[in-house]
Amino acid sequence: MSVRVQTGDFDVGAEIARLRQANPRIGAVASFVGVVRDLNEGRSVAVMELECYPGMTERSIEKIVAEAKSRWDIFDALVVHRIGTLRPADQIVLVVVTSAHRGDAFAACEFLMDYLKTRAPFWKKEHLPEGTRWVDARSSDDAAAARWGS
Amino acid sequence: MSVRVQTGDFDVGAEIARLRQANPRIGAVASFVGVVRDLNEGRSVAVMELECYPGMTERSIEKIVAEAKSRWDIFDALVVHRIGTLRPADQIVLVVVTSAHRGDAFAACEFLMDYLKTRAPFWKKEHLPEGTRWVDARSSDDAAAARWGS
Amino acid sequence: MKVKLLYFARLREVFQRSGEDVILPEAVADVSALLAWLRARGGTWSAELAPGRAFRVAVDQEMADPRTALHEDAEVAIFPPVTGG
Amino acid sequence: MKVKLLYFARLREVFQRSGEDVILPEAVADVSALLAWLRARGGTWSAELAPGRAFRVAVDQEMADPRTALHEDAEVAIFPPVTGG
Repeated sequence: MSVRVQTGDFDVGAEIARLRQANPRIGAVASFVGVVRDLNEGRSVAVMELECYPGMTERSIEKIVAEAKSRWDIFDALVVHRIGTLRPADQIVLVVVTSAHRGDAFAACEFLMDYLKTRAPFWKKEHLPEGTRWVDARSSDDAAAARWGS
Repeated sequence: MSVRVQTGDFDVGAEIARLRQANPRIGAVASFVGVVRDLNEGRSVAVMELECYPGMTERSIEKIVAEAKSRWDIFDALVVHRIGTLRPADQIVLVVVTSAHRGDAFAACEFLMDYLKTRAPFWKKEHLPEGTRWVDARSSDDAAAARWGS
Repeated sequence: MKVKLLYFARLREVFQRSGEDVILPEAVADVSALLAWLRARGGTWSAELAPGRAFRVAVDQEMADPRTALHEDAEVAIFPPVTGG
Repeated sequence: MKVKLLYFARLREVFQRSGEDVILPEAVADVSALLAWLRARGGTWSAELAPGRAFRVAVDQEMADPRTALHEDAEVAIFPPVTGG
């Protein structure tokens, strides 16, 4: 398991290669990259800032990964989440899950993303043309997390 | 849309970057890499050969991608599938789907993989210690495709 | 009627050919009749293409069924069930 | 009892501090009492931490509820609902 919260960017190909390394039983690698869009709820976004709770954020993600491992037959999972100032088209988050079979890899990857978007301690501030605003929690993300029945 | 069937390997990071290029509305990139395992149904696999039906294979995948685009709100999809001689840990298949939101990206990516594993014209031959064998169609993959109700 | 036949995977190996151009008698106008015509070759042809054996047929790169019609220069492929990547 | 308070995101900005070390009266032994103690500061404190406002509390980096007990050197964080990445 590997969880990192960092200001710097990440290299998807290199991260996948590292997670796959030296496990010949891996048959499936599901991954997800979240990207800053230039629009959010119809508003033009130039810059956003992501804040975390250092320590608790990492610990909460590690617990989520452990839960994914208990729910699905997966080998390993990687979560890299950026904080700090991000601009449209910047990568925000990477989740990679390895498994013998694709079903478990996809399910665990989507489960981790749903939790990251709804439960992990991150707060987002958007810089809009008329000023900055802290983003409110979104009910559609709560619904996505609720699917997993926790 | 981009569909390629090729003998050479692919670079996951470069393919994702190319698909994301110049679309600032992308918020979600779901991807899947299929890898040759050293075991299949408990048997040790040294080498496998993948055969396609040149022309029909590409066309059938293009139709599947078009169907995914009609079912989910996605921007684009890339499918790269290798043929020829492959060894354990080699990459076999890459599917990348871009969307504004993660739910559509995940669903379309998994849908495409299920079809690739069950409907697309590929045939697999395994080299086992005691000789070669053509792999039989697997009922578990049929069940995965059946979920999509086609 | 002239059609191009293609064989893939295990059937390519068993029939010892990847394809052939054949001239069909006038009565052979659909997939069902083509399969009967091929079975009449005997040997592996009648064994592999016997009713109940698992194989698929595509005409012009579209999946076909026994009633699918053939036409001049059709591309008819016969192959085992696909096994994916 | 000495505890470390941390504030994140909008609450960090409104309270104009990212954290503080406070000495609590003996009667302030759980999260509910701590919130009442902070509200007594008045101004933005009573406004932002009023019952019904959307904020969360963690004690020692675990999500807490009003009855969660405090202890010497506890790390208590108060923050808005998370908004993800």
